[in-house]
Amino acid sequence: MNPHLLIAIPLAPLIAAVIAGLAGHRIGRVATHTLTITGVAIACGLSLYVLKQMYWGGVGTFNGPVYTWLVSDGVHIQVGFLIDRLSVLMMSVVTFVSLCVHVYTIGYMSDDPGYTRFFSYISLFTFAMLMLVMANNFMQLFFGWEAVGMVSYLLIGFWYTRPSAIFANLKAFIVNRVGDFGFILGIAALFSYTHSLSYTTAFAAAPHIAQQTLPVFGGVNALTLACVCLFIGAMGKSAQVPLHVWLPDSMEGPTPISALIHAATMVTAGIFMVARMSPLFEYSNAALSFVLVIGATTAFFMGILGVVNNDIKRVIAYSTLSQLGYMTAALGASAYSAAIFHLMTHAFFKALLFLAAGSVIIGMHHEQDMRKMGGLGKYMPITAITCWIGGLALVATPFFSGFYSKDAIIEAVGLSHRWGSTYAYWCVLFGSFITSLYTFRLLFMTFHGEERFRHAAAAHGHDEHGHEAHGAHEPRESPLVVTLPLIALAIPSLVIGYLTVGTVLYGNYFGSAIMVRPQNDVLAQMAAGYHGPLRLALEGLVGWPFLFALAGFATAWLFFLRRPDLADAAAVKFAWLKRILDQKFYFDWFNEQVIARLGRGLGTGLWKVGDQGVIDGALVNGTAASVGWFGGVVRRVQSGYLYSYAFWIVIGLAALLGWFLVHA
Amino acid sequence: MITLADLLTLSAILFALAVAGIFLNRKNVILLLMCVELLLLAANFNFIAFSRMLGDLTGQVFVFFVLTVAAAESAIGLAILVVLFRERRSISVEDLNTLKG
Amino acid sequence: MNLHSIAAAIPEIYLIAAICLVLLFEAFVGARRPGATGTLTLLVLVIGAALTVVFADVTHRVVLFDGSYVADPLAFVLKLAGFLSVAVALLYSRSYLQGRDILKGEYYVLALSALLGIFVLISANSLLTIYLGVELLALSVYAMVAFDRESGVAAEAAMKYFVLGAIASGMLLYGMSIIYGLTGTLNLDGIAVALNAPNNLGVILGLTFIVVAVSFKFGAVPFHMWLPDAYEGAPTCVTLFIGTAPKIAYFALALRLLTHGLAGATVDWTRMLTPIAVLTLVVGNLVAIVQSNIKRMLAYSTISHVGFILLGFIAGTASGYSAALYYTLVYVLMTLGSFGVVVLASRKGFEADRLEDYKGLYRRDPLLALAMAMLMFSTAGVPPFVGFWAKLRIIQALWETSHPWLVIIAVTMSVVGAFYYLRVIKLMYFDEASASAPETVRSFGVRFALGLNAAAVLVLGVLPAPLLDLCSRVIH
Amino acid sequence: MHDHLLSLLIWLPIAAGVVVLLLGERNIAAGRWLSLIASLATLALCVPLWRDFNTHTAAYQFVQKAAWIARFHAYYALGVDGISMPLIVLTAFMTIPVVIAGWRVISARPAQYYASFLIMEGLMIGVFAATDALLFYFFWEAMLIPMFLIIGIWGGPRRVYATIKFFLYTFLGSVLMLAALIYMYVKAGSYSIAAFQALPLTLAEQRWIFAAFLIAFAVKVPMWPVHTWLPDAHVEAPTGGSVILAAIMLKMGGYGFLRFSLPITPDACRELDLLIITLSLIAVIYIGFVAIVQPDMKKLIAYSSIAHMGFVTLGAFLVYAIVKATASTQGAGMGIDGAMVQMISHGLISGALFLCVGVLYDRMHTRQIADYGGVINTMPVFAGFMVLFALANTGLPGTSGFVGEFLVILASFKASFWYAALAAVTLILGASYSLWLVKRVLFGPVGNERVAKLNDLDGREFLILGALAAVVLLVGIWPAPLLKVMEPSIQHLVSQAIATKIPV
Repeated sequence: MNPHLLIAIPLAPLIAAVIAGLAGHRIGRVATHTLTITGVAIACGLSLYVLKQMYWGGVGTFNGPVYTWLVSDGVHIQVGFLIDRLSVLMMSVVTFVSLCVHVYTIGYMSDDPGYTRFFSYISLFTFAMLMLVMANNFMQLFFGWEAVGMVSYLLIGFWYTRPSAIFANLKAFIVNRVGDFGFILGIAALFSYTHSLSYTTAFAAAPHIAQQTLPVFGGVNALTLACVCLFIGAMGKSAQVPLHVWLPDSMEGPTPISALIHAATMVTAGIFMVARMSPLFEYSNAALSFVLVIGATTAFFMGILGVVNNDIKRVIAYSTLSQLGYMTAALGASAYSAAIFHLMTHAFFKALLFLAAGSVIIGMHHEQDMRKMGGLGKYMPITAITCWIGGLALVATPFFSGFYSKDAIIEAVGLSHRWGSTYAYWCVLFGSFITSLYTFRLLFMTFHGEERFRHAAAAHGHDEHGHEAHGAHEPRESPLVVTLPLIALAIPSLVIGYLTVGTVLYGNYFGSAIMVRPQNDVLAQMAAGYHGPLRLALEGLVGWPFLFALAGFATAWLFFLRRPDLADAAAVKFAWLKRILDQKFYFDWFNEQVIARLGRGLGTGLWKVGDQGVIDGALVNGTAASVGWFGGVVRRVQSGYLYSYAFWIVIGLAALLGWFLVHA
Repeated sequence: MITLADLLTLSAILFALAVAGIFLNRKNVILLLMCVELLLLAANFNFIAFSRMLGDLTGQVFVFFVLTVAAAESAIGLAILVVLFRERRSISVEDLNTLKG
Repeated sequence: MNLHSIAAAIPEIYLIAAICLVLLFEAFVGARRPGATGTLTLLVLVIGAALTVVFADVTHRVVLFDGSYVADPLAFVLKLAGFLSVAVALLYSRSYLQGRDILKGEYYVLALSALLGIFVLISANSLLTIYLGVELLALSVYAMVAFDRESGVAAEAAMKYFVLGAIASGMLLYGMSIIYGLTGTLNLDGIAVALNAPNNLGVILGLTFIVVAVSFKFGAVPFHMWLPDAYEGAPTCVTLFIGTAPKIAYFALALRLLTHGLAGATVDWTRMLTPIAVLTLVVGNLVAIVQSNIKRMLAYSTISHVGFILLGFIAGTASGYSAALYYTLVYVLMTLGSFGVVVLASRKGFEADRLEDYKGLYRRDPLLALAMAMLMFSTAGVPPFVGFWAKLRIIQALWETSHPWLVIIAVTMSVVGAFYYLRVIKLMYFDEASASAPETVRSFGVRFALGLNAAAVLVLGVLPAPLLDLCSRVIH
Repeated sequence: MHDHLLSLLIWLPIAAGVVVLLLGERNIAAGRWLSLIASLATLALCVPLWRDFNTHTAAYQFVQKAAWIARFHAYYALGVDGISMPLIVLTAFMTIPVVIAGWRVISARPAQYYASFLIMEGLMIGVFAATDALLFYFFWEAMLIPMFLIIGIWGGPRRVYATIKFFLYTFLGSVLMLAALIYMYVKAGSYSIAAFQALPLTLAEQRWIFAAFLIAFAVKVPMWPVHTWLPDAHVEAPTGGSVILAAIMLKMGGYGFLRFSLPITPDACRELDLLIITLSLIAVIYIGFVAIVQPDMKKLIAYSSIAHMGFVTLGAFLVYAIVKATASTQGAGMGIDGAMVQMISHGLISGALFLCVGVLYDRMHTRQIADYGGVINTMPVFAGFMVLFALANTGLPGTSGFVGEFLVILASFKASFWYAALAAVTLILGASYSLWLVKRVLFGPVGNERVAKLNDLDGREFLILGALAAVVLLVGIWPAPLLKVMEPSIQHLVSQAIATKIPV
């Protein structure tokens, strides 16, 4: 494969981003968005071309350097690409979603003063994400890893005058850094054994490292430690419990961001990374169990939070969390393909849901509270329909794309015999009930039932850019630039699963890109019982997950459409539960009240007591003071009286005489 | 018969007296000048004693020089004393303590 | 003995003649033309320096006057230094004396006789000459301290200095008498031959008195107490004088008496000097910190420098002595400058002797401030100024003789010392000028001399080789 | 030309400084331009230095040797290797922003201001270029004088306390080093650093010398617990002073460790490496926490400097820990590489951050974070730069800040998991204090009417920050050339550091 072509993929958006960033306000809005969209379009086109080449063209894996970043102590650290079916799939998804978002942004941000800046950010993000995905070594992986974090920091804080936004972006960055702390340790651990940062070396050395023991915590398996550390990084990026806290807040960013970064791409970096590292994880059951439990926990408990939230975007955010949990659980069950498959389908329908939500928000003049919506269906038909499609995909309705991926995950987890898999199975199973509960709650509260926006008190626009919002005024369907991407995303959300499940999941699409040891290969067992998508869907209609989903639908219908009062009654009855849920299991409370406060307290203590008190006060200035004091004392000996002067002379003389005559 | 030891002891006593006089006396500066003379005399005694013991005259020559210098010294001393008295209207050692610390 | 054979003694002989000349000149002309004597004296000094270069530049050791007088390269260097420093001191003093109408010829006569004393000490080779040198120098200096008859503190200072000095010379004499008794000769060469019995009670007895006397003259703790009072009480120009040239003489005293005459007892006197030197370093620096009068502060700083010079002797090697010599010369150069600044900054009624008087000096007189800053940094031993090399040489000598603790004490104390030198710079540069500070002295010649003085501190600091070489060459 | 290149680098700025001083305050316009030209010329002289530098040898290059004090075998000997050359270039580079930054801002005694900085530039280059220990010390100490005056004359309200503290702290360290140097001269009979490195020393001697060096360099770096002079000095110093202090002076400590401690007292280092590593890690974590709560921008950056320099000392002394842990020197060089890159990068970033603070200070005359807020609304371009530098300060990949930390962490894991873990905490702490600063100063609604009146960067400031940003990114994206320059020297250093000097 032609490396220049590959280089062009990340470079196109980068160049566009740089130009848009430095000269955007000069060349104007149209030029800016044309430029950036072209950039991403090139990247997308090329990615799809490469995908085609690799899948149909039979082109093999490409693994080569671009340039040498540095040589230290004989270690060549290079920037290079590893293009195989895994990375090319990710590239295609990333660039496609990114392209949609670019287009969508034209409409969504049309009246935002930061228009050009925004385009430069999202193009830059595309570049960073591509670098991450295409990396063939840990340094570049870490570069992309941090770079996407940095851009998301900028994007969440895009409306930098909003206190909530700049709080959220700082929180996001720092929580991610906690993950990266583990990530870099994992990289260092692998490096210390392989003395190289390239994937191939590390993968080759995995069996060897698995034999090593590190003398920490009373001796742990080196590979387990490395993998757990790497996964901690993934927990940060992919918002797994307990490092998930940043994701809901990140909804402070403009909706396209929520769609692009916090649904489709960035948050999936962790999933991708673990899949990419499958040759390592496969050799450490302990690490995989850890992954499995964390994932399942996230899938279930974060879903629950989606049920009580009223902010349309946050509900989707929590659903994202729970879906990421599903992917992680799949990874933990060694069903990497399933995870990636779900990642792909989820990218489409979750982006769709976000953009739909964004469309609703536009329609409601930047009102995000679902309690002030309802019955929008007949005003915004396209939005409603596409949103329904997304929702159905999310709840894994057979034939919809989500079904194929999610069902596979649940089954895979069920089949897994790894430590913790039973717990994980129940989590993901009940998870599907929760999923459909919050999904249909969202759909009902938004598009159906009574039109609460009419008597909503003058709702305040969340975005301070130039709207004064009118409470009671008919929402209108969004412009074409907004709806077009919806449609564009709705189609794959509908069909992509059906089309690709055979190849991606059961057709050994990934080949060598993902490595699964036979004893862990649950998907292989499932593949045995696979007879085409249609059959699968029909079986799914009577599968437990779907029944749970139906139950969820019914509950949602009853509580939020038929008898909303019941919901309120339940809220009163289970007040304690509601409090816990409103407090999001007290994670934020703990971080802010305990950890952050502890950190600041420690800092202040060390500063005031340690630095100013002990070191400066006692030691430094203390020494100076005592020297001065001593000087003052000695000074008093010089009394000014002749006889005392003479006396001292005699003392001196006597002392010398005495001492030396005695010692002679 | 007077031995060298006796002479040395005597000069030592003189020396001690002089020194003691200097830092025991708190009254009069003139006393200090006298003690200084005594000090020199003690040294002279040594020189003479030794030169006699050694049978070498240079020691006694030295003494002549010392006496001359001593005269000059007391001259200077008294001159300073006069200036001091003119300024302070007192020659008490106790009052010589404006410079200290 | 013909003239040629005593050529080496020309400086002293010339100086005696010159003193008489100046005395006569003052008697007949001075009264009518105040200041003329000063000019004449400067002339005398310049000619003297020239004569010294011509006649006294001996290549080898020359002993004259029945062994009681010695001329050697060291003596030559020291005498030149003496001429130079006295000339500079008198140059700086002039305006000061004028301002307080005590510009009298006697001052110059006393200065010259003090210089004569210094020379006698430098060339002394017998206990007798040493004693005479010491007394000649001391008596002239007592008189100079009391020179301002209107000043009570001066009289007090003089009286203290006189009495204590007399005690010291008494002790010197007593020590000498014992040494004489033990060796039977006054001649240092003779003593050096006769006396090499370390740990001999008699020797130690005599030695102790001599060490005390020498320490007193240097101003080493605990025999230093005269020094701050004399420095503070004396008129600044006299402080300038007694702070500089006599130190050369006392260095010579120590060198001739201890390292030559009493070489046999080196072990003993180095051991005696060690505690004295340490005390001197510590007390000098610590007490200097708490001073508010700059003359007194510089006095204590002098004491601390004396500590360093003694360390050079403690090393007990040629390298150590040459380090001490270098330190002495550098010290004299820096002290000339720093007290010169004090002299130039003062006016009648404004002695400029309190530290506050230097607030914002930079604004009032940049040149003076710059010179003072350079001198202070140099005195603190910061490169690129010459003071650094002085300390370096001492530390080197101490390492060569492996005295680790003395090294550590020395360097630590030099840090303590840096503080009060920095404080002067801080006052001059960082603080705002206090009101009602009078104009500094503006006469070009003096300021030019001071500028040269400061420049020398820098130049000798950047290119230290020549002076270092010289000091190592003249001592072996 | 090449045999006098280093001399030129040293004396050109000094001469220019003296001329500026002589020109005086009256014709300051000429003085300004002269200073700018001189600093640019100095940087221009670095071009041949870099271009003609032979990257295949560890030997000193561009050497020049002349008798200085023949009797004591002290020579005016200059030369650079891969360790000192980049630092010289850094020095020459960082002086230019200082000169430009002071252009319109310094109104009091500007001639002396420029003179001090130019003279200091020459002296600092001298420190890095000297291959004779005495000459090294000569420059090392002389450098204190201009900095003392800069802080004292153009500093803030507590400048006197700060500058005297700075001077005495560093002076104490230096004199002990001087004692050690003279001791080795007495043993080796020469002041040449190479001779010291070759001089066999017993373990006891090495311990003492190591201690003396440690005090000297630890104060300069500065390492915990002798760091307290730095925050005071930084807070009180004028912008230019802080820039030079952070960008160059701190590096001299690290340079000293690499040039003196490791090669001259390898056995003592091997014995005491745990001490240094512990202090470095304390610096990273303890100081990191302290930095978070600083209410004063400069103080915050000062503390972050201490934390970052912790990586330098850590990287330098990992050699021994790695050899002990893995019985091989693989990765040892990486630690030192990391230390060196960290020094260069920190020079650029902290300098840039102090310039940013200066930009704000010139407009608002306060450094208190509380007095700001929402600056981005009125100074978007400036905000862009400051965010970039803040992110670089958090060690973001793609900026120079990442390279050094990354290499050090990689190397430290070879030594011990815990070293790596504790060092990596900087990812979290660094992000916390840097970005919290950004949040409170730049973001948010306009803080107060004074912020509302701010006007964005002028061309002069844009030029400075732009240039720095370019270099920061360049080093971050393509550090290879920098590493290439150092590699031979660092390999040589490693071989010296692991050899024993104890005479058998």
